[in-house]
Amino acid sequence: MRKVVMPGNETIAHAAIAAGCRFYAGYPITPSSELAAEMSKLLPKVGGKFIQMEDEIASMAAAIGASVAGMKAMTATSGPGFSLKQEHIGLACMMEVPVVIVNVMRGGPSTGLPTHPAQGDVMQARWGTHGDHPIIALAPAFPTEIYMETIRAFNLAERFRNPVILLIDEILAHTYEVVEIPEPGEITLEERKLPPSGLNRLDFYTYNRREGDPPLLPNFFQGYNFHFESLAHDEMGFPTTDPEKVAYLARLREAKIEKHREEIWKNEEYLLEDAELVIFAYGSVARAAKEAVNRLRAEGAKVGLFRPITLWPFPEIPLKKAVGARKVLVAEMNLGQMVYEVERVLRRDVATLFKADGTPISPVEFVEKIRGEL
Amino acid sequence: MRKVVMPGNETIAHAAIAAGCRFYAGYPITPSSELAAEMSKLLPKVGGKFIQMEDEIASMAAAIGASVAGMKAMTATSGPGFSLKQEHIGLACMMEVPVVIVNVMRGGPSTGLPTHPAQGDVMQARWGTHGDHPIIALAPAFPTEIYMETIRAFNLAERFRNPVILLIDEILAHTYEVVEIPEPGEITLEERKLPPSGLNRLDFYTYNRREGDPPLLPNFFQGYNFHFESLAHDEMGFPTTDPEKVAYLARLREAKIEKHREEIWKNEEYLLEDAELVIFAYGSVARAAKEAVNRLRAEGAKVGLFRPITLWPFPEIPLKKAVGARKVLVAEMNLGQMVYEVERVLRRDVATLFKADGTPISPVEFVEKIRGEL
Amino acid sequence: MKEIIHYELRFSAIGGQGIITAGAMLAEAVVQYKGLYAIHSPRYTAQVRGGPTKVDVVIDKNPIYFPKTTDVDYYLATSEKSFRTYFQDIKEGAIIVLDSNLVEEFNDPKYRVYRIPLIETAAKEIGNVVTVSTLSLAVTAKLTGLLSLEELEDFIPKRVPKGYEDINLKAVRLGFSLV
Amino acid sequence: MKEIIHYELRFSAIGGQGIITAGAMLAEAVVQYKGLYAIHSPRYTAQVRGGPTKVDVVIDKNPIYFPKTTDVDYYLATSEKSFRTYFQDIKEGAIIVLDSNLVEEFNDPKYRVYRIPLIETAAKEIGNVVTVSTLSLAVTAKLTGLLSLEELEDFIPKRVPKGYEDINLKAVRLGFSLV
Amino acid sequence: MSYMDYVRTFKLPHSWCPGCGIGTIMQAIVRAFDALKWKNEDIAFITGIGCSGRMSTYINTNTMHTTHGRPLAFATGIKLARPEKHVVVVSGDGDALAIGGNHFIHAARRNIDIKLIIINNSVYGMTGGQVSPTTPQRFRTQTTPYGNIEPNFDVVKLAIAAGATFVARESVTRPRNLEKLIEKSFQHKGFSVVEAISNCHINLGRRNKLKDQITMLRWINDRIIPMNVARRKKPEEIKDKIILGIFHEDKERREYTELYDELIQWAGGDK
Amino acid sequence: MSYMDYVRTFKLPHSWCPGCGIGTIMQAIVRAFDALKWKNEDIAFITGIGCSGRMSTYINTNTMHTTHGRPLAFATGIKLARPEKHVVVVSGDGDALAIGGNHFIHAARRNIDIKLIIINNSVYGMTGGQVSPTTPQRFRTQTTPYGNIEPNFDVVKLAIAAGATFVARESVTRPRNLEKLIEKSFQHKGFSVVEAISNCHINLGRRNKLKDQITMLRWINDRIIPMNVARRKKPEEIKDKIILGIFHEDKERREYTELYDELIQWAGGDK
Amino acid sequence: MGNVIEELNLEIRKRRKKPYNKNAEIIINPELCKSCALCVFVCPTGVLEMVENKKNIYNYSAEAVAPEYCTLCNFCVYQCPDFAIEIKVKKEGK
Amino acid sequence: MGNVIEELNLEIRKRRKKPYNKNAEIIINPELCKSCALCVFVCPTGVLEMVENKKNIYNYSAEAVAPEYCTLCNFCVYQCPDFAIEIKVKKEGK
Ligand SMILES: Cc1ncc(C[n+]2csc(CCOP(=O)(O)OP(=O)(O)O)c2C)c(N)n1
Ligand SMILES: Cc1ncc(C[n+]2csc(CCOP(=O)(O)OP(=O)(O)O)c2C)c(N)n1
Ligand code: SF4
Ligand code: SF4
Ligand code: SF4
Ligand code: SF4
Ligand code: SF4
Ligand code: SF4
Ligand SMILES: [Mg+2]
Ligand SMILES: [Mg+2]
Repeated sequence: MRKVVMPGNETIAHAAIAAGCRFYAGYPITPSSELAAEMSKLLPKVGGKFIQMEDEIASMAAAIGASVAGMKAMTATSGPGFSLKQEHIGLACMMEVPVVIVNVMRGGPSTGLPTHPAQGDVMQARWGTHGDHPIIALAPAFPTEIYMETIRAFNLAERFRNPVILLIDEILAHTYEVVEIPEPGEITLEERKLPPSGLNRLDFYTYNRREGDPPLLPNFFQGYNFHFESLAHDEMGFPTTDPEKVAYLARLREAKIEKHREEIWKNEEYLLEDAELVIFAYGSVARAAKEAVNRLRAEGAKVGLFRPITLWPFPEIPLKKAVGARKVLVAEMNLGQMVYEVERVLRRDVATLFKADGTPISPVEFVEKIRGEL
Repeated sequence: MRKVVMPGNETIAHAAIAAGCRFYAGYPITPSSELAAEMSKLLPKVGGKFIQMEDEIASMAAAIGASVAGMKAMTATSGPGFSLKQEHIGLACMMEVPVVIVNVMRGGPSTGLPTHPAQGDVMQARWGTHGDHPIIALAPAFPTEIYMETIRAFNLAERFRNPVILLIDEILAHTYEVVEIPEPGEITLEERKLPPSGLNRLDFYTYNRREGDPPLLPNFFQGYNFHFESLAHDEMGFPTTDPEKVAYLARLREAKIEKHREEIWKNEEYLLEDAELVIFAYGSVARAAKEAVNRLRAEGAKVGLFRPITLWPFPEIPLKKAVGARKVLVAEMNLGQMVYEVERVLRRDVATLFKADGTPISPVEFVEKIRGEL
Repeated sequence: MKEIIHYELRFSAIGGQGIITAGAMLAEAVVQYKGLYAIHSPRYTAQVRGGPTKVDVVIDKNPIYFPKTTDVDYYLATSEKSFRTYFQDIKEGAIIVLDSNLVEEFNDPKYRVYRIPLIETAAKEIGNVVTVSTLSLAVTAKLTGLLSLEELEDFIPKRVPKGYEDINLKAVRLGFSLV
Repeated sequence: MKEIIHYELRFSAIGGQGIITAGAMLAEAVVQYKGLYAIHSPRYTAQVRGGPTKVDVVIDKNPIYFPKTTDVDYYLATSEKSFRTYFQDIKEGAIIVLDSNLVEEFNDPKYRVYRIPLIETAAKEIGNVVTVSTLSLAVTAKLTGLLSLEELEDFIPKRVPKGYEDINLKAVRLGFSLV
Repeated sequence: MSYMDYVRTFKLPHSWCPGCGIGTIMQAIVRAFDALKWKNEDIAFITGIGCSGRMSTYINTNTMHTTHGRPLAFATGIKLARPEKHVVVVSGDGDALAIGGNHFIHAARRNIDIKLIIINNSVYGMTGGQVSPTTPQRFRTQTTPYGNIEPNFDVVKLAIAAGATFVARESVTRPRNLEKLIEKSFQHKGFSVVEAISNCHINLGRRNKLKDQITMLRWINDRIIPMNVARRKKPEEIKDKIILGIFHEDKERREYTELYDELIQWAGGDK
Repeated sequence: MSYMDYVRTFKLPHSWCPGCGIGTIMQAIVRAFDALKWKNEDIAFITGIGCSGRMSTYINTNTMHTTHGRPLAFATGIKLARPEKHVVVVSGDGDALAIGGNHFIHAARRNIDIKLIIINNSVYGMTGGQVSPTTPQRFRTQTTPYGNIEPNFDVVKLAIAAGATFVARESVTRPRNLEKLIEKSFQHKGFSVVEAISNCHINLGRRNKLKDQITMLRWINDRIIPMNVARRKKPEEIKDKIILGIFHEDKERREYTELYDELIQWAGGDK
Repeated sequence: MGNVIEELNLEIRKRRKKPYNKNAEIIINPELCKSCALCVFVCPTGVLEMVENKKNIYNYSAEAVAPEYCTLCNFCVYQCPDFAIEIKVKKEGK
Repeated sequence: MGNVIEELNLEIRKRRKKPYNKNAEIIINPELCKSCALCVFVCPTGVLEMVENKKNIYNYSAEAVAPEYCTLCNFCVYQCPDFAIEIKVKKEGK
């Protein structure tokens, strides 16, 4: 373990390299640019490839291409670029291609507030592309966690053959903090499962599988002359409009995430045991919340924090279990997004603290809000 | 009133012309292409402009440009194109530019099932672009309603200076049906409110307004040398990062829709009075549902239908009022999307009937499902 | 004419523009002359052009809710391949009209099968194969009782392209006399 | 050295690369030599380059939750404009260090104000204006007690670009002697 | 080995209309593979969306049917990841030049070793016949009911200006020449563009008095002129002609992935 | 009237770095407005995102600050809606040629009467200095820490190949010529492109031993050569030079909105 | 297509000048042939014709009605968009 | 910038050959000047220099130290990126 002072953008880059990422395609955009800059430095040194493409659409495409050719691949962007990548995020879901997409959230909508933080893209991470599709989205909050969650993002992407979205915000991206970097031996890497060589392609029906399993697909150039398809396809990957086949693969795509959601879910429960009020917050907002919990605890107020690290699939069961019938305060750096899910899952009203003016919610704001609620 | 047999795509085109639309920019995509084709025929005849742009991004941009220059403008597309338009939908929200976007839904994700119907983009209509933004989305189900809702889409867009999304699906787009076309005198058109000429620009602070009101912005070439801005801006339209100003305009943008949602909401309640079970369905699925209600009623089963025509803002209050404590069945041609909102608003479990294989839910499937539920 | 409450028709062919038009004309005519509701939906596909295709027509006394066929009362086909491809949801007792030259033997007591050399008649007797749509429409009108000869004689000249009124009128009359 | 529980610093300047570096070095050094937690965040902006800028440093005994300054204990500024622009959230009793040549008179009994000709000293006495970052760091270390002279003498040569070790060591020592 | 080994025969018959030139062009492509004896598994064959795009279903190599307009961007990722493999892209005129125009000029600029074949049937075939950036002026399409007023791209000029290092044009009416040309382009190291003029009688021809494949091939034959013949003609004579041949071949300019390998060395990285 | 009437003086000082050429180019633009006595309210001035894009804030006409890369697409809608008005677009090299490359070539193809000025500072200024399609090879940028290996676009060639009917290049070091050239481009009916070579000493210069605006302007001055001077030189002498002047002016090709008016007549529509 | 095919067949027959006398075997795969008539159109010596064929979904199929004129030029093979034609040389004398 | 400015000022002084004797009034708006020195750089006759100015956020500002050399060429005005310079002709004889 080494301690290094780095901003979140660089942390992600270093973690990606450690996770085995060897391809990055991107297009510059504030506040994610330093991530690309760092990758452009690190990748050639390990024989990897960095390319600045002509736009975000092409970047997403190139990353998918490299992944299909066998590389762990990633791209990073911010709001406007994230919108542009949506079509190809759906493609990666459809083709079941592993890829990691980092979205460093800034104030929106549109060009918005490029140098200010926000959490306005969390629903977009789930619903931004057309059509039903499975997605995983992670939202780390602390420097070392950013490092570890980046690695987990690659692991999940490779394991489930699905795009994984890593969400941070401008504060986390730009604040230099102490990162505890584990030694290579201390981290577990998931390597892509490939069909053994020499099988008869027509036999092994690669998209076919037990419900809940990810598919076992070959890489390009592995000898299977495999077909990756953006149309609805059959179990061999070829286009079909047969409703049964269409439904079959759609179900398999959902099931691989759905059935493993307990493993994918990750959250922090902070001083929840005796809490009378539970804050629901994620990302940098959760840090202010945690600070506020400490301050309120010092005053004797029984407050705790539920901090989802996995945003999607939404942690329905852990949330329900963690909060029970207690008061809930949902805090977000937006006009209310994850609160929809919280209300839906808890089936009741919650208190809210939203802010979307380019400035973070401070611990003081939390303290005042909670004093009013208790 | 004239009766004409037309498919939904053409109905929308004719209604758009009647609504005063004089600009269309688009990029072909199944199953929306006939809408563009019809516009390319109709517009030059009324001195309007049709342009096929180089892609969907440019189409959305050109429509916004034309609107800013004073024309009622629209674009149409399907899933993949809708994903590509997201960045500029957010821009229109930010700049408060009226524009109508038609999305003819087909099977997704990705290229999916281009010639088959789906309702897989309804959440995307709300959350597809980055950052918090207000949106209106309408989902008509019947031929004459498609005509009237198209006109309403333009009216709402002009009135609130906001993009309005009109959602239909492949079935509605391609089925030739009897449309009852009202005479010009029978429809009310909302014309864009413009500041009177000759005011001092520096005085009239165009984005400034009472909370709940849409802004009173000049068109291009009207003499005000006005600035439209994609960055967060102040009340004059110039970039700002001042948190108070940012928050102020964000609140105004939300409020103009929020405060008028009762007027924007529109839904059909079919045989709800004595119903023991309420179907929640929209678009073409609601038509199968209505047929099923009739068949079940014939059997003596007490079933009704709540059919939202306005999908966004979500009809929270009407829905709650309409269903009360009764059983609810949510049916969608997707893997479950609006059901999230239904559950959230009703704060309880509902039964579901989802299908996303490219084929419609038939009345028989409804009948069987409901027999099981009753 | 028996009272129509709900009636479903399908027309199928290879290539198919003519047969799609038959469906469209039928729907328009029943709306116009009978005050019924009608819809028709041509099959859309991104696949082979010139392959099998079809059009479905639904007619109803009331506004049509579910806009798809589920129990087809009448099925007309002018090619073997298309006939087979779209032989789905055909109701027992349905009327089936097959081009006698282009569709193979089909005998099933569950249906009322008619065999008529539609395309040959259009090409040779009327003199232009494009009239097959009007011819099929007329045959359908007669067999189903959906429209009268007079109604079609009124409708067709207004509906077809200029210059084609006469041969299409001929097709209407021939169609009514064939069955 | 008094025990640090939580300490917030701000450095501001025009143009600012040097002053940003001072903040970065401070954060790194306290992590390295004191085992404290530290963060620093330079101001990001899409606006004027070469305009006023700043860096905030937060130091804490424990992992830092809220990564922003709210009560600044120490504020160093080398330009009038930047000093004014970022004069926010400064705690009562805070130490304020101002470049005596470049910032105008500022007298407020709520603060402990020091006036030092930082840039002039770097340029003239040390001989290279880029050493202003090390100089400011040293001044800060001394005034706050966050780092000792020995620690900086160890840290600085490893941290600065090759060839600049000596003048920076000079800056460290001078900084400690100035206040 | 025969060229049919590059065809997924079990997916035939393919989905193109009777007489569509795309099939003929596909044959030229697989014959070029065969002529060069490229191993199936060493080829990545990427297409966009459109009738042309459907080709990836039928080619028996590593294939990917991507999104409309973007196959070159995917191919760029693949080529960078595995520079030693052959990366071939087939794209329609709409795919390559309308929505995909930017990826086209940027791949050309980079001179990345991707072999692009543009199937130019002057229309959006798949979606029912809308105007494309190569639809002749005055032609009627689904979206130009009064005739097309938009000027065309000259694909060859654009490719050269953007930086492609092998640029050529052939016609589906000369399948043997087409094969040879494609073969030559495959042997080129760098970004190559072959524009293959094709027919869409169904969605372009029918609307413009070119009612079937034969009429349309005849029309194409009347418009084309091989470069060596054109050279002997006066400018007026060839004003409206489509010239066929190799327009540009630059063996000097360095290829992108080669340069990248050098960059890795500068960075001290092990490849 | 003076050129300052086209400036929103109440928004000054602007946000560009000291010595940034964008301000100089802006002056040339407003002087051209003034020379032609265009009415402020008859001008639509559209920009994309980038330092160059910020210009719309300061120009006292109808202005719109759009999205990165797409100003031409917005402008196309505006021009079609109001063909009688002047539509001017200012775009950075990244904006116009990287993400916006497709809109650039298509606006050129259509020959729509939009006046495009590309501020080519060879870098992404706004986002901190990443490589652009015009960054010189070997130059270091934030994303090419080992030097740029990518070849450049020749904006002039690309514009001509795509169909622009007025194509010219000038340098910020010759502001008076720049003004005249912009004025000429404004008088042209059709799609015009003026590439204005500019300096970003902050984000490109500093990384490449061109540490300040003066050093960088000197460097630019060494690289440029006016077309009439270049004509008298041997090819080797001008190999690495940036030639300035008007490269292409075609008054024959019809303008798009004019053709559209005709189309409306064909369709029997009343305009 | 009917009309075109009739005309084409007429035109094609005129191309038959002199039998070439090669032992050409012209195999047309009926599963793949889509009756586009391009082979007929391009055959320089009029070997092929379109003949009515109810089995084919397009009602026609290509047939080598005059194989003795075949020069083995393979134009038909190259042009066939459907990979439906194969030309073989019969072993001499067999 | 400091160094460059010093060097530049030295170079510039050499440009002053002969007073031009025009009644040039060179107005530099201190609110707008960003001290970029481009005016100094482009003035052919060395009229302008950068002088230290604590009030300016960049610590320097342009000043017409030798207006008598001004030829009214307006090069400085055209080059100034900040719209900070105006050149006027003083009424003769005043
Ligand atoms: C983003 C997106 N926009 C539009 C489409 C619809 N679409 C499919 S193919 C096509 C055009 C096909 O034209 P071309 O590329 O020339 O290929 P062709 O069919 O003529 O071979 C279009 C517009 C799509 N699939 N995706
Ligand atoms: C879709 C999108 N991608 C990326 C960005 C980030 N971005 C803003 S400006 C810019 C590049 C600016 O370069 P250029 O166009 O050359 O303008 P300059 O700043 O050099 O004048 C980028 C990549 C954005 N705002 N939107
Ligand atoms: S529609 Fe046109 S391009 Fe597509 S397969 Fe048919 S003929 Fe070919
Ligand atoms: S960053 Fe570069 S382009 Fe942007 S204002 Fe500064 S000098 Fe000009
Ligand atoms: S070219 Fe091929 S598909 Fe066409 S008719 Fe001949 S054999 Fe059949
Ligand atoms: S090989 Fe040549 S001669 Fe023989 S059938 Fe084919 S085209 Fe005719
Ligand atoms: S050019 Fe303008 S901004 Fe620069 S120093 Fe001179 S007056 Fe100041
Ligand atoms: S007008 Fe000419 S001579 Fe006078 S100060 Fe300006 S640049 Fe110098
Ligand atoms: Mg095409
Ligand atoms: Mg630039």
